[in-house]
Amino acid sequence: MLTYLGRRLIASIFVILMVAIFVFSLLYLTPGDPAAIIAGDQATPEMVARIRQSLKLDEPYLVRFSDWLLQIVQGDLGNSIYTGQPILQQIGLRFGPTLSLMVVSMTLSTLVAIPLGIVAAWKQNSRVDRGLMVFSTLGFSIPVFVVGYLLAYFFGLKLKWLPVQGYAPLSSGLWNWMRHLILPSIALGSAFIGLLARMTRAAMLQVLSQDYVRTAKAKGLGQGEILFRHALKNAAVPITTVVGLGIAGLISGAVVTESVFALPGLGRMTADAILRRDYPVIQSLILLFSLNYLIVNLLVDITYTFFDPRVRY
Amino acid sequence: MHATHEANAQLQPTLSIRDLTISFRRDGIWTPAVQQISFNISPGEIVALVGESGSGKSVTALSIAGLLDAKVSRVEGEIFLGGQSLLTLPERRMCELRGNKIAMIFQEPMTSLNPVLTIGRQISEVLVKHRGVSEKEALREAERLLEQVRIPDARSRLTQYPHNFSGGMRQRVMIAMALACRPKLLIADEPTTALDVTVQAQILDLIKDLQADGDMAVLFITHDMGVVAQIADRTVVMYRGDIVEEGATPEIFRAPARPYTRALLSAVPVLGSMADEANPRRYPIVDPVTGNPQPAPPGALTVDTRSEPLLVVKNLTARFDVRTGLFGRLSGRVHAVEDVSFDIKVGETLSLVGESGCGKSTTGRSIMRLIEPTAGEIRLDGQDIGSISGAQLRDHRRNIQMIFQDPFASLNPSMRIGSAIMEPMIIHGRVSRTQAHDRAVDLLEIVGLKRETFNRFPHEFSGGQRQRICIARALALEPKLIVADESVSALDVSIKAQIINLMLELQEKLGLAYLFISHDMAVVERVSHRVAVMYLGEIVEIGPRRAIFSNPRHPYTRKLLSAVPVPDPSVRLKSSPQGVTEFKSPIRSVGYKPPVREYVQVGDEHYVLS
Amino acid sequence: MVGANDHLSVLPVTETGGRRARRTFLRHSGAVVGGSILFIFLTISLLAPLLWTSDPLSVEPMDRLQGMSEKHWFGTDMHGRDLYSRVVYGGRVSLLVGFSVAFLASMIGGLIGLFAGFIRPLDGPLMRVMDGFMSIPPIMLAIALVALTRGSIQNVIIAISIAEIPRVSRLVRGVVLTLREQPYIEAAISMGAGPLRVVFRHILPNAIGPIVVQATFICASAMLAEAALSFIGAGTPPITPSWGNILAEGRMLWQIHPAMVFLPAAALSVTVLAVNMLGDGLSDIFDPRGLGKS
Amino acid sequence: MISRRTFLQASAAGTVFLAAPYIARAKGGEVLRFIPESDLPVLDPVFSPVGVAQHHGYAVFDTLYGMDENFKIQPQMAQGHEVSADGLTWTIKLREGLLFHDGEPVRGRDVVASINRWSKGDAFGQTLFSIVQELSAPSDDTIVFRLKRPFPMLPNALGKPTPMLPIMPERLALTEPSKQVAEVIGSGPFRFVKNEWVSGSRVVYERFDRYKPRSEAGSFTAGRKEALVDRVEWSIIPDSATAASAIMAGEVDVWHNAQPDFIQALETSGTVRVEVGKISPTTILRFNQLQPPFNDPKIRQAVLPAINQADVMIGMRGADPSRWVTGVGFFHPMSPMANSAGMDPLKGPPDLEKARKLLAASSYDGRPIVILDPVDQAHLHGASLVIGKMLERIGFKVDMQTMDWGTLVQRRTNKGPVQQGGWNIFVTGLNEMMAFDPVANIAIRGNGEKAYVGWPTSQKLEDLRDKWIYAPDDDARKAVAREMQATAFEELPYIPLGSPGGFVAISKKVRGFPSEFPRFYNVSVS
Repeated sequence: MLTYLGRRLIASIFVILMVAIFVFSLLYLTPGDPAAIIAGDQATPEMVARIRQSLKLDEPYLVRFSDWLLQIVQGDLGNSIYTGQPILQQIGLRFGPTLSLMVVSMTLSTLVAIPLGIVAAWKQNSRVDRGLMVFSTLGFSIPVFVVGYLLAYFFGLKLKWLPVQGYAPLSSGLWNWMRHLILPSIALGSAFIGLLARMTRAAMLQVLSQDYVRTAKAKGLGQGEILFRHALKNAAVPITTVVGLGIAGLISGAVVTESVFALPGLGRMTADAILRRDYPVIQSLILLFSLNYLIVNLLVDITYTFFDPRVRY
Repeated sequence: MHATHEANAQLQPTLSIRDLTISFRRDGIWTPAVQQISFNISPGEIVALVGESGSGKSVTALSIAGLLDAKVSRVEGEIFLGGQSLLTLPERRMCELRGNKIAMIFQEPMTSLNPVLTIGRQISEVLVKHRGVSEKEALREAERLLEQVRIPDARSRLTQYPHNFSGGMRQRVMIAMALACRPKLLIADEPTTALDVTVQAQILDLIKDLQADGDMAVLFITHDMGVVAQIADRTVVMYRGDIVEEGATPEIFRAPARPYTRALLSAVPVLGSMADEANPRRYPIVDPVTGNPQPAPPGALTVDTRSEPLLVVKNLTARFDVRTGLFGRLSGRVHAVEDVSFDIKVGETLSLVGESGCGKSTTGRSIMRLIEPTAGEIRLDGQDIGSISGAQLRDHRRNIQMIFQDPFASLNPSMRIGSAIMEPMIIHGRVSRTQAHDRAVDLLEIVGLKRETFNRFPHEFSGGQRQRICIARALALEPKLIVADESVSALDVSIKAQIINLMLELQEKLGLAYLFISHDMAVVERVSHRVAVMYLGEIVEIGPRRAIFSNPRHPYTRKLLSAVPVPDPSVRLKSSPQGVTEFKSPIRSVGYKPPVREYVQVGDEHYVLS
Repeated sequence: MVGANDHLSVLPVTETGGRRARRTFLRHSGAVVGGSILFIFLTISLLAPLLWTSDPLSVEPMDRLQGMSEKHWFGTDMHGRDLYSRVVYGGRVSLLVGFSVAFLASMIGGLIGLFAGFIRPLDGPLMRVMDGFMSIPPIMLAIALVALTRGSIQNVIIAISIAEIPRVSRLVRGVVLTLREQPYIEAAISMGAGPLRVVFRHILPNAIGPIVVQATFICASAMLAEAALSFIGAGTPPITPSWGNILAEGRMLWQIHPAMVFLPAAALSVTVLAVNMLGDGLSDIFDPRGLGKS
Repeated sequence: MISRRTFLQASAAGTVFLAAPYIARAKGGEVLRFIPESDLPVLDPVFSPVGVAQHHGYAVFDTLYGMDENFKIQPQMAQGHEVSADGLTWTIKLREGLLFHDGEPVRGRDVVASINRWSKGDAFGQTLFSIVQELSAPSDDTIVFRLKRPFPMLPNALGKPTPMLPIMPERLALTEPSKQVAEVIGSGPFRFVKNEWVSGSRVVYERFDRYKPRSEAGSFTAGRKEALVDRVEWSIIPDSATAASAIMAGEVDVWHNAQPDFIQALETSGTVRVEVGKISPTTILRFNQLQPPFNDPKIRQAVLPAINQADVMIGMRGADPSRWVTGVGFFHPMSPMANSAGMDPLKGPPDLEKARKLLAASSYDGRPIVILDPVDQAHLHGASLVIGKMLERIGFKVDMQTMDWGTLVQRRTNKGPVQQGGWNIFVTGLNEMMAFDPVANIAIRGNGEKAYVGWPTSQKLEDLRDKWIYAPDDDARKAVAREMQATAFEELPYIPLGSPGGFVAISKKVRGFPSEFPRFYNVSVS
């Protein structure tokens, strides 16, 4: 196992480095001047020049890139051009909402999608199957923010069951925390449920056509035992792979959901940073998301050993 | 053992099937697969259900156990298990019978066990389900069952997973699982087809011993007449959904009444039947409808002994590295082929025979340069083809072609068969497109297919027809040598005979040389001039076919020949004493130096490894 | 000659591959429904000028945010532009983005996948690069590319394609690796076929199925991505209407003027649903093993 | 890899998200929950003149002088001032008992350092300090200006609302203006709560109990400034639909710069009232006067008759006239300096015929003119579309280039020709107080390359500006303003397009919240 981790670590470092180079060069080569944005609309040219100079925006590419890389290695992500605050501390403050949103929407969608997929596979080509699949494809087809607005309008404004926007941290009470996350998680999860249900169905169908399922039937086992004890454990590997890949997609959805429900998360922070050309923040956040993606997929690969004894690292 | 079961015959039969009809729905139209068949099995009796693919034997077995998909299949008629009608039972009651009163074992041991559950769990769950015993008790019983099916140190194997077991071992686990609840009826659907001949013999013995203890009835489904002869008390012959003949096995073999049965028996290669034949000889083809045999012309001498040998292989070695660890450190090597040497003359057929994993395929693929051999010299027609590469290697490929085992996967599904045959000619660009087209049409006819099928796709042909197309493709470049890697083992008996006849005929007409790779001794006896027996990557014995088959000198060769089931009920092999032979793997440590081997000459061109 | 008397196993010669595909397609109701809805939207977009539409760009500040009326069937948006014309013309950009992203991503992703799958030494580095792209959340990548270059339809298409390429290349690589082991590839090699011929004559035709299936799913997700980008403010320039940017522009007012949001949203969702159902249909025909669904 | 210290800091910060920033909510006491018009990136009103930074500034910092509703300058932290006979020496005494949030008393040298820091960035400050001989703090409660020539507008400079002159402790005021101050310590009625600040999401202020308000009645930024609520919480909600739902659901109390289209929905909800700000921004059409065609005044003049301020306002805010003001000149109608000089072309319906004739007669050669159109700023985008169509009607070839605001702000600094990414026209807005007097209005300047983008050159406008500054009294200043507007209508540094109303949605529970230029003192929540 350790050797496998070692190899994956080396590969991940290479990937992160490549992402860093890509993002840095992308930002370096593009128009848009953060100093002008900070100075605001009515600033005079000298004011803009002064800010630009103080942010060292005019130095050559290699100098800025090596400075930044050196900083990263020492764990100092530098300061945001726009707010001047240390980025690491900013991330610390806005980490909570995104993590909570991801966790809740991920659990919600897996708890809904996987049984959906199993039932659809079990009753293949029946009306139930086709109905479930069209429903899940529908969830997949409606833009996340339209779902968000509808939910906020009916459950927030009209029925007042749940708050329309805002975030309350875990420390302010579990229900208070949960209350603010239900609607955004449903909105964000709606896209992922469709994908995960369809993939679960495909994986289960593949497994149910295997010989050992026929052997299980020949042993007189009931549908339940066959589906959950024999089939699901074999389908677990492809399903967890989709969950791993889904993380990147979820973060994208989070950007939109955080805007609609005004959650102070990293998704919105990245979108704002990009629109405001806040280079250090963009770079740090995209690196963070890449690291997160690699870690999640590493964990997913490790779970394979629990599901499938043949997988040895 | 026979006396008792005669007595039981008058008693109520364990299984009785009356007017069973099974049909399947495809695109809305129902097509019958089995029409009004009836037969009985009495307690303690082994009945063989034999027939070629498409005869409906497997479907019949599945219908008895109620495993057919209700949405696409329809089962009419009656099936009685000890007086109880099965077809009228609701699914819930049927579940109680399956694994309890009726048990089944299947053909593919490698995929019939759940890869992610332990062996102990998969056996004990039957007992927990049908006998309501506790998990612990069930596991203890499972251990006893494993010992009963002769699996060594059963206790430690309980917690292991299927991938830690060999094919033979897994089939034993399947049997243990089936017999856990002492079923009244055991249905065995081609249980030994996928196994090596030595392992097959042990499994057949095991089934006979276990069945002899109690009065369990066995329905044994197979297409191998040799197995039928070895194991079945009575035989039922099926052809295209009907029962053409039924009776005690000895009568069926001695005097087959129906023409199809005769055709079937004549197509079965009987070991030793070529003892007095000098050259390979084609099978006598019996017309299944009329039943009159069409005698095969005598085997012509095709070997050109005067000129230099066509293919010379010296000290061929092929090893695969096994890498583990952080930086892929070398931790061992698979010695697939070890210091193999032989040669083939023009027009001669040399067979490489041995059990799976003995290195025969690797040898063939090394000669074809589909894999890079570690060492050794390969010369074809005097030219060294072992070390050339790139364009030179591609150009040389004209002289040596290959036919593969699986007819369904050796043709590009998205390419019409005409262009598949023309492909080699176009690649080498020797001839114009129209010339290639005409030659392809001729080749189609040479291999016995109609020219109108030129523009059809592979999925529209049967297994036998596809193998003919592959042969046509192999002949396109007029090769001197064809490597046939298990090219007939995936075919039905009668089709196998026709393809063999085609290959022999082509050898006579075109002077082709064959390197025939197979695990089926009877077919090897039919086609080869010389035979090389391989075991764990080495040739243990090589010599003329008659010498090898009539007086085998190496113990492994003798063991191999003795395990082949003889399609004659009177010649029943006594159960082999060695019991269970676990397959030894050719993986060696990094520094392993194979011992230098000596070959002793024991006859004209007949050598044995000392 | 040995008579072809292997009548024992001659199967009735069924219809050719093409007809078989069409028959399964027609039987798959989802695909038929999906295909026809998509066809309807395609024709509507193409025939936009003829469908009583007025200039979708003409600004009439006076009649801003009007409801349904004789002159404006769907009412007007916040700049007084006719909403009916904008939704009809909007289809053009959305479908253009969808199909061109699907095409671009499949071509480039396909090539990368082919080379990674077939040329062993290239596999490691190429896949690490793809991992890199895949680890960046698609919308971030798109926002960064679009916001930092001038907002235009081409840039949106390029941005979304770059975000989709890794997915295709991973799929194609998987398909090539499985096809490589097939005997007919070994047969081609043993005939003396060079690597290029093996890849493009033997592997690619059999990999087309899963690629086409994946392309339909990418087309669907590209249209959604375009809407999400417009929502964030980095999508196609609102001057030329697309369902995405009409939706995004009108989102603030949906409680007051729901038509502005629900009409484009309905059009977008139904089309995306249609494309997904078409994808399911194609998948049953071309790609029974469901490889294209990743 | 990551140094231990930063790692601990990060993990500490990580756990913080679980606890600290939101604990205050549990403390109870009246809370005013406010949605600002945009995110508050900068906490230092001197570093950036942007609106939200000024609103933040007035909550946390106090000023020497303030401006009342009638735009008169009144003493705030200053007790009063004496001016020497020759008008060259100003002595300003501070009120006693003024304390900073960190408990330190406010001393003269803090005020001097604050004024020095402010003067480097502010236009009015730079003009003032060009004639300041010396600024000193002889004692803790007095500061003395010694000028080279009389400067009657001194209190106006120190007391004008935007950009404000925040008084902060000397140790902070010594930070040079191009860097933000490290801490937010002022002497205003509210204290900034740093550990609850989440940039881009939440800003929190608490009442500063030891603040001494003046006795006079509160009026704009002058007089009594009392914190009537315990806490003020800004929550930044970028999405207007969500903001509207939030205030209607009672989750928020005030929504500044509410989206006009929501007004009808907000009012029908019954829990919210919407007020229109009297002092509202002015929308202007800015020419690039370095590049053809608008470097030729005749072509600029040709555009003037075609302008219909009502059309542009409808394009921005919709047809309801209560949402905007037209007939706006170079000075906002509310400003004392407003006058009717040169306003005739803007009165009455636009004269497209005259414009076409003037254009045909001019040197315009038909080349396309580039309009920068910021699509992510809905109101400016609407105005640009109207202007584009109007210019096409009178014969211009128009190339509308759409982009996001970030790109526009950068593109407009390009002085080059259109082929190398230059521009001709863009529409923007001067914030509330800018169009009030010639000094605050940076767009009316004529100092060429050093002026605000567009770079008009007009020595006459520059001289009139100085004349206004040194004018002895209000009447003199009004006369100069009239002359300035007449000249501006000839030189056309820009064309005023009207004044779109700023809206504030206020929950009925809140009393005393101003309808423009948000201030949090003298506001109570029932």
